[in-house]
Order: sequence, then C-alpha cells, then structure tokens
Amino acid sequence: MSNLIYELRQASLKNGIILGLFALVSTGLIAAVYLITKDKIAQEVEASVARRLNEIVLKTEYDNDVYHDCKFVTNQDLLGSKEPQKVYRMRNKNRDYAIILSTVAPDGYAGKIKLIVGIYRDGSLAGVRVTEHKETPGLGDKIDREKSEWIEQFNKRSLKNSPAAMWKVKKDGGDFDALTGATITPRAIINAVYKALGYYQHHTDVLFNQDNPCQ
Amino acid sequence: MADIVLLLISTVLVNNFVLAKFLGLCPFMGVSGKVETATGMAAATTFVLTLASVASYLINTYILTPLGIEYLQILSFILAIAVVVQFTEMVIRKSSPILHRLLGIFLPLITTNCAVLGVALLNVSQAHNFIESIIYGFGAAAGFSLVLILFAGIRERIAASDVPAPFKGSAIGLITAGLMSLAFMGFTGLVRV
Amino acid sequence: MKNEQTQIIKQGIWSNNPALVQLLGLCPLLAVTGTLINGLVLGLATTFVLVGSNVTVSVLRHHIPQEIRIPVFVMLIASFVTNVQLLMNAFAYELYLILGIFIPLIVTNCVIIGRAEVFASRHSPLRSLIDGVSQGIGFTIVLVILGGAREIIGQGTILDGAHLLLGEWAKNLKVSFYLTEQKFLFAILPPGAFIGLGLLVALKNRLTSKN
Amino acid sequence: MNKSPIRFDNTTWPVPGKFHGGIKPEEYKSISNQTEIQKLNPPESLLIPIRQSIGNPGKIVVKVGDEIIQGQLLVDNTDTSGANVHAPASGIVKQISSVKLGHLSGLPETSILIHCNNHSEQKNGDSSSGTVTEFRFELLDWLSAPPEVLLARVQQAGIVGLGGATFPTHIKLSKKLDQLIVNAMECEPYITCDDRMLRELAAQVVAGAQITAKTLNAELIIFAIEDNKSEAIASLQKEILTNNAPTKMQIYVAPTKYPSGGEKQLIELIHNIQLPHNKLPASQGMVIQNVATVHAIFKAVQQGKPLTSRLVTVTGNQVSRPGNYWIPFGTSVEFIIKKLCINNTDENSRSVIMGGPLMGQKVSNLKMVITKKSNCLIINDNKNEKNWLTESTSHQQCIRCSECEKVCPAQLLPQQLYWFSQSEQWDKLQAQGLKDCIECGACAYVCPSKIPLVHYYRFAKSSIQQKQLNQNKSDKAKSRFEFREMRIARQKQERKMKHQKAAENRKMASKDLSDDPAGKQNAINEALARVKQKKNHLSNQNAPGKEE
Amino acid sequence: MALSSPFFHQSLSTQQIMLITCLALIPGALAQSYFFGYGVLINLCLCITYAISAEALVLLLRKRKIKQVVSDNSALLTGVLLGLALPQTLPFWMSFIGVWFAIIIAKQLYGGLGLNPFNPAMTGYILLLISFPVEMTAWLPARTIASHFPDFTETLQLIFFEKTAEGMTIEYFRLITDGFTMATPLDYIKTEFTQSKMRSEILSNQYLTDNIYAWTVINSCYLLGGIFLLLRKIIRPHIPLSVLSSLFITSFILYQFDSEATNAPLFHLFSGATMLGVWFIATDPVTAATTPRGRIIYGLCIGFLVIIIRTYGGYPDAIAFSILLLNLAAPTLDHYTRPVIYGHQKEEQANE
Amino acid sequence: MLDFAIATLTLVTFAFACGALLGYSSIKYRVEGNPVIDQINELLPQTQCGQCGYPGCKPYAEAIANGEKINRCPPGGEAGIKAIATLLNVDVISLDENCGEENQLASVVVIREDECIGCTKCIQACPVDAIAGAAKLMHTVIESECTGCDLCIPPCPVDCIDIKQVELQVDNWSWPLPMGKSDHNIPVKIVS
Ligand SMILES: Cc1cc2nc3c(=O)[nH]c(=O)nc-3n(C[C@H](O)[C@H](O)[C@H](O)COP(=O)(O)O)c2cc1C
Ligand SMILES: Cc1cc2nc3c(=O)[nH]c(=O)nc-3n(C[C@H](O)[C@H](O)[C@H](O)COP(=O)(O)O)c2cc1C
Ligand SMILES: Cc1cc2nc3c(=O)[nH]c(=O)nc-3n(C[C@H](O)[C@H](O)[C@H](O)COP(=O)(O)O)c2cc1C
Ligand SMILES: Cc1cc2nc3c(=O)[nH]c(=O)nc-3n(C[C@H](O)[C@H](O)[C@H](O)CO)c2cc1C
Ligand code: SF4
Ligand code: SF4
Ligand code: SF4
Ligand code: SF4
Ligand code: FES
Repeated sequence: MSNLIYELRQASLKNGIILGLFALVSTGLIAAVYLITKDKIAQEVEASVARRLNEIVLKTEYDNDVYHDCKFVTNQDLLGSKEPQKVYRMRNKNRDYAIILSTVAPDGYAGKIKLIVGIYRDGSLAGVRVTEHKETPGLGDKIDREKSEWIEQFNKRSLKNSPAAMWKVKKDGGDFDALTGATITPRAIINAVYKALGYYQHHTDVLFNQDNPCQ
Repeated sequence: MADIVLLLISTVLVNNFVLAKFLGLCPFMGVSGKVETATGMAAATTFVLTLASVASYLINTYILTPLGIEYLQILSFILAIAVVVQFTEMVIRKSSPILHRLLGIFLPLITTNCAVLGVALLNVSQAHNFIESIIYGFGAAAGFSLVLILFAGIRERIAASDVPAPFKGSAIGLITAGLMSLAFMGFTGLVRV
Repeated sequence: MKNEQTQIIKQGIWSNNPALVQLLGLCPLLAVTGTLINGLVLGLATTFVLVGSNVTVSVLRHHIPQEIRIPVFVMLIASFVTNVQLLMNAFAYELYLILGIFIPLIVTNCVIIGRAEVFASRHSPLRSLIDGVSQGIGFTIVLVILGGAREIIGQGTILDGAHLLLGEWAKNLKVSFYLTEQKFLFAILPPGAFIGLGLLVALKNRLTSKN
Repeated sequence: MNKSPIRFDNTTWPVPGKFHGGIKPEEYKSISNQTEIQKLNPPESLLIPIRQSIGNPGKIVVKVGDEIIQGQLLVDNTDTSGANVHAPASGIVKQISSVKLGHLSGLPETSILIHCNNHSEQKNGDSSSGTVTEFRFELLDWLSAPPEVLLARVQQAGIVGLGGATFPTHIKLSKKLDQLIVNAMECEPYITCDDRMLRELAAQVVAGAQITAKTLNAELIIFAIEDNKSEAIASLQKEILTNNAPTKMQIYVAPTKYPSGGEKQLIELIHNIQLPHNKLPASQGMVIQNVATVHAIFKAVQQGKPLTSRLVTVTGNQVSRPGNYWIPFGTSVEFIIKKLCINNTDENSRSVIMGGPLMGQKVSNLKMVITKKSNCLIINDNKNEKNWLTESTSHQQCIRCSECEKVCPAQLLPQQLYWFSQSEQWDKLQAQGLKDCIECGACAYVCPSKIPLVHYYRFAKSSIQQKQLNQNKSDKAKSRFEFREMRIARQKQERKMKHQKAAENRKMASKDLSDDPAGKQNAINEALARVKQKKNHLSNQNAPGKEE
Repeated sequence: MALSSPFFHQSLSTQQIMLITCLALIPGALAQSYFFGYGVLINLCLCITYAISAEALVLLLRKRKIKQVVSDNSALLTGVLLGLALPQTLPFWMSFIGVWFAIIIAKQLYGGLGLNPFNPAMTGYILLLISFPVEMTAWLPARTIASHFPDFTETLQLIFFEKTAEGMTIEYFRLITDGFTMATPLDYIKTEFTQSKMRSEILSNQYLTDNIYAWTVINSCYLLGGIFLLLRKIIRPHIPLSVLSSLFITSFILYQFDSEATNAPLFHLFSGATMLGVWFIATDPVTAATTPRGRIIYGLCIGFLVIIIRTYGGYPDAIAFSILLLNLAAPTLDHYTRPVIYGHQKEEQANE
Repeated sequence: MLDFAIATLTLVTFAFACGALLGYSSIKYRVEGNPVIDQINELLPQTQCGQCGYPGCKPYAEAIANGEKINRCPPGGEAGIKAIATLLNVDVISLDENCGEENQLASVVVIREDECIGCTKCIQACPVDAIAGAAKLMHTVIESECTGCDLCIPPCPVDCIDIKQVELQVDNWSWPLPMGKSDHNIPVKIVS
C-alpha cells in the first residue's frame, strides 16, 4: 500500500517537474520574443489604423498625432449602436480639420454594417468606408471599396448641399445609385451616413473638444 | 433569454463551426466513416468543448487578464485543454471501460481539434461573458456533432456506392462536405448579429 | 542513408502528403486559401512551426514521460506559434489581420502534432528535420495550389495581396484575368473550398494510380 | 369464370385480420382449374433424389439390382431428422449415384434410378385395383387408434409439408396443440392443385384433417382459403355440414392477396396477432398444414399408402392440356413436357418453372424431377409475356422509391436489405432483419428497377450462414490450438521436473563418487548434452515454436 | 447462372416513372411560359441538352454503356426541373455551369442514378444562386404587367448575348408598366417588409397582385401535375402532404403573431416554387427518406424550414435550401425510423 | 521585469499542477491488459498456419496490436483484412503477396495411409492436433478438425500427405451474387 503511495508521489513529482520545466522554457522564450517585439507591434497597430484613416483624409492634410487624439461617443439613435463609437480627430496647425467617426448601420441585409465616416470641419463628407459587414457576396458586398467604387458617391456631400429628400436611393426618389439587385444595403448605409452627419451637426464642439484619451 | 437562444442558433446552424468557420475539420473528415463512431466522437467533443470553453474563460479572466499576460493565452489554453482531455481519458478508461470503448479512442484526437482551441480564442476575442462562453462552447459542439452525425450517415451510404475510382474515399467525402456546406448556406442571415 | 532521406522527402511532398493523403491540417487549408498569397504565408508559418516542433520533440524524445507527452508537445508547439504570431504582428501586421485566428490555430494544426507523435518522437533530429521540412513544403504546396485556383476562378486575379508579404513593389505582381461583373463566387465560398480540395485529392489519386 | 358468391354462415367467416403489404398479381388460375384431376403414369424410368425434405439424407436400404415394388421403402430416415422415401413404382434399381438434377448450384445429388417394369400395364389400371405389385401399410381405424400410432404412420409414410417447405410432418405433429389450420390459400397466381383437390376430394381432405387433429389432440380445425376459390369453399362447406366428425371445423375466407398463404401472414389474418419473430406457430398452440399434406395423411392412414406421388398443377401457355395431375415422384420434367406440351416450342424463349412464378425455381435442366416439393410446373413461352423476367432482363440501380417497403409482408425495408446485401455488410443485414424475410418475392415483383432482390437476399443469407460455419470452425481450431499450447507447456514443465529430479539423484549419487571428480564431471556433461539435444530437437519440430 | 424467383414482374419501369414525371410537369411548364415567355422553353431545351450531354460524357469516361443508362430518363428529368427553376433569361453559360455541376458533381461522382445523396437539380440551382445572385434573381415580371415583354428573338438574344440587338439588357425588360423593376412576389414583399411597410399597404399595389395571380396559376398547374403523379401511384402522399401541412401550420402560427409583417399561409402555398418543390422535388425518391415515418418527418421539417428561411433567412429560395438540408438528414432519418419488423417488439429491435 | 517573473511563475506553477495531476492519475487509473488483442484474435481465421510470419494467430494478433500491418494473413483474405480494418478504424489495404495468396477454396490434407511409416513428425507439426496415430503406426487426419494449414506436409519424410480440396456439395453451396444484370454494376466478386 505504501508502495502505491510512494509511486503516486513519485510520478506526480516527476511529471509535475518535467511539465513545469517545459513551461518555464516555453514561457521564457515567449516572454523574450514578446519583449523584443512589443514596441514594434504597437507601432504596427498604430500605422495600420493610420493607413485606414488616411484613405479618407490624406496624411498631408493634418499634422496632429491622430492615433492618440481620439475619444468615445455613444448615441444609439444616430450612431446605430448602444456601444461607444470611436472618433479620431484631425487637426492642422491646431485648428480643427476633420473627424473620422465610426458608426453602425443596423439594418443591413444580413445584419449590422460597420462604417467609418470622415467629416470635414464644415460638415461635408471626406469619405466613407465599410469596416465590417456580412452582406451577400456578389450583391451587397459591393459597398466594399475593394469591390466597387459605389461608396465614393458620398464624397463631398453634406447636409447643406444635399437636402434630406436626396438621401435615398434613386428608386425611392433620392439621389444615390443603388447596387444592382440590392437596394437594402445601400438604403442602410445611406441612412447611417445621414444620421452620422446629423450627429456631427449637433455635437460638433463636443466631438472636437473634450478630451478623454482612448488608446 | 432571447439573446442566448439566438446565440445558440447562430453557433449551431448559421455559423456552424465545421461548415462555415472551418474548424475541427480533421476529425470531421477522419471519424465520420461510421455512425456509431461519429456519435461517440460527437459526445466526447461536446463534453470537452464545453469544458474547455469554461476553463479558458476562467483562466483568461482570473489569471491572464489580471496579470496582463494575454500573450500567453495560446500556451495556457492549450495546456489546459490537453490536460483536461488527458485526464478525462484516464478517468474514463479506469471507471467505465464501456464508455471508454465508445469515447476513449477519440479523446486524444480532440486535443488536436482546432474547434476546441478555436472556441477558447473566439470566446476571448468576442468578449463573451461566462454564460455566453458556455453557450458558445456548447453550441459549437452541438453544431459539430450535428453535422458529424449527418455526414457519417451519408458517408456510410457512399461507402458502398459506385464512386469513380479516383474519387473513392476522402475525395468524395470532401465533395460531400462541400455540398453540405452549400446546403447550410441556406441558414445565412437567419440570425442577424 | 541518402536513400532514406529522399524517401522521407518524397513522402512528405507526394506519397504521404499531409493535406492530400493524411487529410490533416484541413482547417487552415480550407479557410485561408481565398488567395494564393494567404495560402503561401500560412504555409510558411506552418512549416516553420513544424520544423521547430519536430526538431525539439526529436531532441527531447527520450526525456518525456508517456503520460504527459501530449501536454508537453502542445506546449512546445504553442510557444513556437506564439512566437510566430508575435513576429508576424510585428513584421506583417496586415497579413496577420487577414489570417486572423488561423495563426494561433496552428497550434492545433493536426499536421504538427501528428508529425510529433508519429515521426519526431521516434526518429533522430536530422531525420525529423527533413521530415518537418518536406511535410511543411508538401502542405504549403497544396495551400498555394488551392489558393491560386480559388483566386483565379473566384476572383479572376492571381497574386492579389502580394505586397502584404513582399512590400509595396509587389502590387504590380497582381494579374487580373477577367474583368466581368460576374465572378464565380462559388470558388471563394466555403463549399468551393471543400469541393476544390476534393478535386485536388482525386487528381492526386488519379496520378498515383497511373504510375 | 363464373364465380358463385361465397355464402357466409356459422361455419364460414371472413378473416378478421389483415397483414401489412402484399401484392395482387394478375391471376392465371383459370388456365388450369377448369379440368378435373387426372393421372400421369410413370415413365420408363424414375430418378429419385434420396433427400426430398428438409433434414438429413437418410440411409439407402436398397441395392443396385434389387427388384422393388411400388411403395417399398427406399430411404430410411427413422432415426434422423429427415423423412422416408418410397418407391413410386415397381421396377428394378438400376443405379445409385450422384446426378445433376438441376439443383440451382448445378451440383449433383445422390439419387436412385429405377426402371419401371410395369409402366405400360398401369396405363389403364387404377393403382388401387389390387394387383400384388404394390406395398401398403395395414389400414388403421383412425377413430380408435391412439395418436402415437397415427404419428408413427405419418412418419413411416414419409410425409412432409407439401405446401413447399417439405418440413417432415411428423415432427410438426408430435406436440399436443389446440388448433390445426389447413392452409388452402394457394395465393400464387398460377397454382390450382389445392383448389382442385378441395373441389373434388373435399371428403378425403376433411377426413385427413380430422386424423391430423386427432394426432394433435386439437379441438379446432380451421380451413383458411382465399375468396377467389368459391367453388372449393362451397364443396368444403357441404362436406363440413354433412360430416359429423369429432373435431369442430371452421372456414376462414381471406381476400385474395399474395402472400396470404405464408405461415405468419395466415396467422395474422386468422387471429389478428403477429407470431413473435423467434417463435414457431406451435408456441401459439397451432399448427399449419397444407391441404395436400392432410390429404397425404388421409391416404397413409385410410388407404395405407406411403407418399409416392403428388398433385401437380401443370400450366402455362405451352401446355396443351393444362390441369392438375397426380404425378409420381421422380418423373422428369422432360417427360411431362413430352406428354403434355405443344410440340416444337422454341427452346430459347421457353421458360420452365417449378413452383409458382413468385416463389418457384427455374428449371435449367430438363432432367429435373418432380419431388415432394413440386406443386406446380409452369411451361411458358416468354415471347409475348413482357411481365416475365428472364436472364436477359437487365436491372437498374435502386431508386429508393420504397415501393418494395410498401408491399413487404414482413415489414422490412427491402431496399436497405438489397443495399447491404450487394455491399456485403452482414452485420447491418442482421440488424435490418434479413432473417425475417420470407423470400416471398413481393418486393422484386414491384421493383421498377427490376432488381432481383430475393436473389440478393438468398446470396446474403447463405453467405452469412457460411460465415457462421467458418466462425464455428475457427473457434474450434482456436480452442484446439490453445489446448495444444497448454499441453506442450505442461510436457515441458514435466520434463524439466524430471530432469531436475534426475539431476538431484545424480547429485546424491555423485556424493558417493566424490572421490572420482572426473567421472562426476563426465556424467554431468553427458546429461547436459542430452538435455540440449532434446531441446533442439523439440524446438526444431515446433518451429516456428512459440516457446522462444 | 440460375435466375432466382420471382419470375414475374408487374409495375412501371424506372424509365417510365421518370418519363411520366416529366409529362406531369407539362401543365406547369406551359403556364409558366404563358406568363414568362419563351425563355422558359428555351431554358428547358438548353438544360435538357446539357444534362444529357453531361451524363453521356461521364459514362463515356467511365466506359459504361451510354445508351442504356441515358435512356433511364433521369438526366432528362433533372434537366427539366432545373430548367423550370431558372430565371427566363439566364445567360446560357450559367445554366450550363449549373446543369453540369448537377449531373457531374452531384450525381455521377456518386455513381449515378440512385446513389446520389443530394438532389442534383437543387444542388445545381443553389450553386448558381450563390455564385450569380444578381442574375439568378432577375425574374421577369409576368407578361400581364410588363412594360416591355421580350419576344422570341429578344429572349434568345438575352440568353446568348445578354443584351438585345438594340442594346437592351435584362434590366430594361424587368421594368413594369409604371417604370419600376419588379422582383418575384416573395422577394418583393420581403424587401418591402424590411422597409417596415405593412402587409396591407404592400398588397394594395395592383402590379403586385397581378404578379401574385400569375404565380398562383402556375402553382395550381404544378399542383395538378402532382395530383396526377399521386393518382398514378408514382409518388406516395407522405412527403407532399406533410410538407404542405407543416408549411401551412408554421406560416399560420407566425401569421397569428404578426399578420402585418408576415405572409399569409395561402400565399406561401401558392407562390414561389412551392408546388413544384413539394410535388416534384421533395418527392425525388433517390434523395428523400425512405421509411414511412422518416418521410413524414422529412416533409414536416422541409415545410418548417421553408417558412423559417423565407421569413428570416438571407437567400430567397427556401425550397431549394430546405430540400438540400433534409437530403442531408435523410440517411440518418432512415436509420432512426425503421419500421417495426413483423413479429418484433419495438424495444427489442432497437437493441439489436 | 517583475511582470515577467510573475508571468513565468504563474505558468510554471500551473504547468506543475497539471503535470502532477497527470502523473498521479497515470498511476491511480492504470489499467492492465489489452482487450484489443483478443478482439483481433477473434477475427483471425485460426488456421494457425504461420504464413503471417508469426507462430500462430494469437501472436500475430499481438503483433497487430503493436503496430504490425494488418495484411499478412492469407487464409483470412480480403474479408479478414476488412474486418480488422473496421475494428481498428484504419484503412483497408490489400493482402501482402509475400505472405501468400488467398485460397478461395477450402482444403484439408489426407495421408496416404499405406505409405505412412508412422514417424510422428506430422503429428508434432500440426498446430491443432488434427492427426491421430502413434509411433510406428499408420497416421490419419481427422478431416473435420484439419484447418488446411499444410504445416504437416514439409516434415513428412516419405511425402505421403496430399492436399485435398473440400468438395463443394449442395449442403455447403452458397448463392452467388447476382451479376451482369446492371449497367452500373457494382464491381462484384463471384463467391464460391
Ligand atoms: C441571394 C440573395 C442575396 C441578397 N443579398 C442582398 C444584399 O446583400 N443586400 C441587399 O440589399 N439585398 C440583397 N438581396 C435582396 C434582393 O436582391 C432584393 O430583392 C433587393 O434588395 C431588391 O432590390 P431591387 O429593388 O434592386 O431589386 C439579396 C437577394 C438574394 C436573392
Ligand atoms: C429450423 C426449423 C425448425 C422447425 N421446428 C419445428 C418444430 O419443432 N415443430 C413444428 O411444428 N414445426 C417446426 N418447423 C416448421 C415450421 O413451423 C414451418 O411449418 C415450416 O418451416 C414451413 O413453413 P412455411 O413454409 O412458412 O414455409 C420448423 C422449421 C424450421 C425451418
Ligand atoms: C410467401 C409464402 C406463401 C405461401 N403460400 C402458401 C400457400 O398458398 N399455400 C400453402 O399451403 N402454403 C403456402 N406457403 C407455405 C406455408 O407457409 C406453410 O409452409 C405451409 O402451409 C405449411 O404446411 P405444410 O407443412 O403442410 O406444407 C407459403 C409460404 C410462403 C413463405
Ligand atoms: C417523383 C420524382 C421526383 C424527382 N425529382 C427530382 C429532382 O427534384 N431533382 C432531380 O435532379 N431529379 C429528380 N428526379 C429524378 C431522379 O430521381 C434523379 O435524377 C436522381 O436523383 C438521380 O440519381 C425525380 C424523379 C421522380 C420519380
Ligand atoms: S422477399 Fe423478403 S423482403 Fe421481399 S417482400 Fe418478401 S419478405 Fe419482404
Ligand atoms: S422497389 Fe426497387 S427501386 Fe424501389 S426502393 Fe425497392 S429496391 Fe429500390
Ligand atoms: S497467416 Fe495463418 S497463423 Fe497467421 S493469422 Fe493467418 S491463419 Fe493465423
Ligand atoms: S493435419 Fe496438417 S494441414 Fe491439417 S491442420 Fe494439421 S498440420 Fe494443418
Ligand atoms: S487542422 Fe485538424 S482539426 Fe483543424
């Protein structure tokens, strides 16, 4: 009997130590690599976000460290989601220049469509990009800039130059082209962008001013 | 409640791990030759997947996050999974030879089932809470089990069919899986999240 | 000796190809082969981990008790993978975003643990190295072929996204074949992946049976 | 046909139950049921297969050259599970040998060839006309004879089930049972021998049933018959009403549907219960006998005649005089065709079938003879019969239409049975209930892809049986092998003990020889060498031996 | 070799069954071409040609007897059914892809007639749907409401060149009289529901009701064909009746909950591919469940899924998807719904 | 740096615990024996002929359980390989030709008794004790027990042992698979 107990203890100890040793080596290795790459990764993440943003507002147009100049805002009605949405602010020589606001079109054909909307200080659109969607391949997915230029229609529009009635697809009497065979997706996006502009109009100052760093 | 049901439907059918997310394919192709084995595998996977989901949630929330060492996620999750699997196998082998005959040979295979680690990692990346983690793990397993058993049913039939020689075996199996996944596309959009 | 090594290489690439014959590592094989470049990158990452784990396991094979064999293997593999992940994060971030969860999932890629169990834990480090490289290459080749085929058929391009791997200049490598509106979406959707691989396996069987 | 309506009264009822599935094939009974029963005289020579029943072949009790008389015992089966065989005619035993008699396998069977010496004499004489050329049992008074005596007579007379199964009847009758069911369904679309027998010989059949009931101690006799045989029903009713026999009799009339004559279906029709799958009808207190069987019992008891001939329906579009004939066993099909058929038929399109079209057997060799199981002979020209299946009919793959499931009286899934049979998955077949298939052929009859389903089942059944035999054999070999291993190990052990003992003895002895060290050494060396040699010897013999 | 009993056979042959099923489709096909033009007939011809050529090709490659196998008419039927399911002016090369995929991948790779687990026609259809969603949903409006209905040559041009000699594309012909394009009623109403319109409001559109009328007539013709098959005993009632009843009940329940944002049961029964699917496709003997209970469950699940996918799903062709999904389950259903064998008890059989 | 120390320590502790658990249970839940061997042995034909290269079926079963190929038993043939493959969930492979050919027809041996010199060599070779006889006396094969392994033939010094096919009779005849009727015909074998 005591033999068994001895054996048990022996086996536990031995296996425990071996596994522990391996864990030590593995963790050490990972930790080392982690240390080396940590900063580089942070940089890459930053650069990647910046690339996204720069698709909408050119890098040459602003001079602040946009990656760290951001905040969260929440508005379920106008921004389509009860989650906080991120806003990046672009400034040129300390003057407010543009914002890039993430928003959600909740009523896409196959669920939510996540967007980022670039708005110049004067309320006109710098551009819109879809960041995440589940629309049907071949139909709704043409909203992706990689697939078609449809999304470019928004450039330069504003609430001023396009009255409310224009923010619809042509089929519904508005000003926007629809996608072939798919009107639900465009409707959802147009609606979301329109609302985002509305949000911007009402909260311009808040958006640019208050600081609550986000990174 | 409704959310939970939707999450379940979504993981079982709409975002089926095997057919839409491409996870757990090797056992899906490997142990679907016979309905009985498929059923055994399904049961074993369901058990382990749910447990792994819980374990990884606990590890993540109570060890990794407080210490700020999320980069050790993979290591700690897979370690936990491997140990859970191995331990379960030993216990079953001893305590119930019958159950072991049914599940035993599958248990080691589960460690290397992407679905298990996949569930753990997806739970974290989708920020599921405890309940959601369990449901997600269980749903993933149920979806896996469902298609595995149905697939085994079909494969039993194909096995005795007059399939052209080069397609015999795994080729026709893969094509069948493709057609299954074609059928499962019908669930697209059922749950909008 | 030489002969044996060529044998191992031949097995890895052709006669016991991990993807086409052993049917292992299917998840990444099907999930990330939307384009050729994705396939290539994942293939390389997998090969790297495979070689690493094979050699380590082989070196340590006499010191690992049977009961904790699997946990030790997965831990070794996991540390390789985490390192690959960190390195990719640092040096190929965009690509990392595309491959997503399938980089961490290399840990459970059945090819790797399979080779550790079946080969490395029974053979010398040199042979395990050769085995790792040839299995890895065999796997990568299938990834590349499947990715290429799906990209051409489904999207009408080839080498899309090469710049993510090779830098900006590589944008010019992308070739577009047809520019109609109607792309054959089936090829890039999940069913197409399965059927594509099925056809590849059948092709392999056909070629093998002819000889 | 001018069918008179069936009169239901207190002897006659419609059956209360019904069974699953079944088919209603077009009927061709009127070809042969219009003429009275006739007799076909034996040909010059008869070839008698020694086994004409389920069970072992018995002991042949005649020699080549023996002169025999009609009714004489040829094969004695008293001690085995088979049934006796008697000479159908007087004559000389010419040969006892293996002859290819058209068994499906094409394999030969042991048979006795008899040259009949008086076949010409009998042309106009009735067999009962009393010359000495016939052997008869002593007549029994069945009313007073005890059941054991009756049973012994049934056995002596070599009676087997004439419904087609040829199961030795004395075994079936050896229990005490409440009920005798006389199976007169005759559901096969061509056969009419039971029909004709009831129309013309109802009194004898009823007497036979009474005798059988007496043997069983039964309280009730049920005649089960299909409603397309109204004349037979009428004649039976008349007989029952006029006969004041001891055992109560009833008639149950079933709608015409194949295979209502199957034992299990019959029970379900009459009693509305299903016979449990691993039970015999005896477990429900009943026994089922064919009309011809009870008639044979009548003849054995009342006329003292062993079973040497039977009533055979000879029908088909090539028969010039279709009808029912008493034909002695051993008569070849060739002879019958010569006697009764249109000459110069095209052999290539002719199909000859022994038994009904649904359960019968193809006659591929015209040497084939009438035996106890042959209730019908169909000789058809297929030229204009598109519903007949021949070798050249090609079959298509099963389209899983389930028509077969709809008609299967055993409630099986014939398409699954087919699937697993052709892919040789025996375990699956057993799970699907292959052994419950009664091989009625209803499924193949309706299959649009014309798959010879029953053939597949027969293939599977016999393969499974073969596999079982092999398994038994290998189990036996295994245990013998293990026993031998044990024996060798034991012998080795014993030898070791012996050597040890010898060594010890020598040790003892060597003490005495201690003054002679060289001699001791020699002895030891010698002994060692001996052992070594033996060992080598042993291991050589056992190579590749297990000991090492 | 000896031929075994039975020697007697009496029923329709497989060839005849397939042919009669094709014949039963004629009323529906005629009604469809009355409302949607020559495209229907052209598609039928194309698909039949493709189907038979694909079948012959595979048999040639496999060195089988071509003539005898092709004459079993099953490829013909697959071609016909797929032809009827496609939009009228689908480019010829797309139907080619669909039919060849159906026959080669979904049928012949499994060994041909009787061995395929998935319904070939529906597999081909869904392949096309997910690959070319725009073209596959480009149904013309019914002749009665179209503003420009393509004539025979225009249809041919649309199919072979994707535009007419005048340069008109399919979009032009999809316009209805007051200048809107019109999808099929199911599609249209679904889109309108997403706009949060009320059912009563949507149905007040005269063009829609005209279009619905056309579909109702077509469905009724298929229903007639189906009943003919039932009477000829080509199909058994289990599947169609259970699909129809579960279709009705499920939609009825949903309708009770929200009659303004869901479709009425009768509408479901007589629109889209319902009757074609129920009587001709769900009943495909090869791919359906085979046991009586299995077939009922099979049918009930199809009906249920059709309504769920039509109401909540992303793709419009619920019938095709539901049938494929249940094809998937058919072997398992068969396995668990074996009838009780004569003389066995339920429990003991399960243990075997 | 402290962070890393803590991280490493945590993981090592965790791993140690896991290792200990497994080590403990490997002893605690140890099971003896290997039922697979018996199951494999059940499937072997028990001819005991040694063509597989092992001294009998049981040793071969043990070898299979330890990773030997499953295609070395000619008497078991394709069917035997299939059965073992199913049991072990591995692929079916074709019979190893080096071991011998599958003999479709069963056979037994007979001793030409008048030539037998009674040397007992065959008795000792027979793995199933199917030969009866004593030293210097004529030997006979008990046909019903003979497995047809032919091991007794080589040792016989006067070559008096013959192989005899087991005759096909009506009793041991089995129905052949119907064939040649379908154009899709599933490739069929003639079973004899
Ligand atoms: C397979 C399929 C996928 C669809 N996917 C989308 C989609 O992603 N986005 C969308 O707006 N509509 C989608 N639709 C909706 C239909 O095309 C719908 O009829 C269309 O939105 C109506 O627009 P129309 O007015 O341009 O015909 C899809 C339809 C089908 C059949
Ligand atoms: C193996 C076997 C054993 C039988 N044993 C008996 C028996 O002990 N007593 C009995 O009355 N009948 C026995 N029978 C006869 C059956 O009950 C039945 O009468 C006979 O098989 C003919 O059935 P029918 O053709 O349905 O083909 C046995 C039959 C078989 C096949
Ligand atoms: C499908 C089928 C149909 C049968 N039809 C009849 C029939 O019509 N008449 C009959 O006497 N026996 C028929 N039998 C045989 C009976 O089951 C049973 O063997 C017989 O009645 C027993 O009587 P016996 O031993 O006197 O032959 C049939 C058997 C089967 C399997
Ligand atoms: C009632 C009936 C319905 C059928 N339905 C289909 C069908 O929906 N799709 C199809 O490809 N073939 C159909 N077939 C034809 C045939 O069964 C089919 O081609 C097989 O699936 C090919 O193996 C049908 C046949 C019948 C008799
Ligand atoms: S032959 Fe067998 S399977 Fe076919 S119907 Fe008769 S009992 Fe059923
Ligand atoms: S009747 Fe023939 S084709 Fe129909 S399911 Fe049965 S076996 Fe198959
Ligand atoms: S080859 Fe002979 S000894 Fe070896 S397993 Fe087979 S039968 Fe047994
Ligand atoms: S008698 Fe000869 S062939 Fe027969 S089992 Fe013995 S050794 Fe083998
Ligand atoms: S790679 Fe094998 S299960 Fe995912």
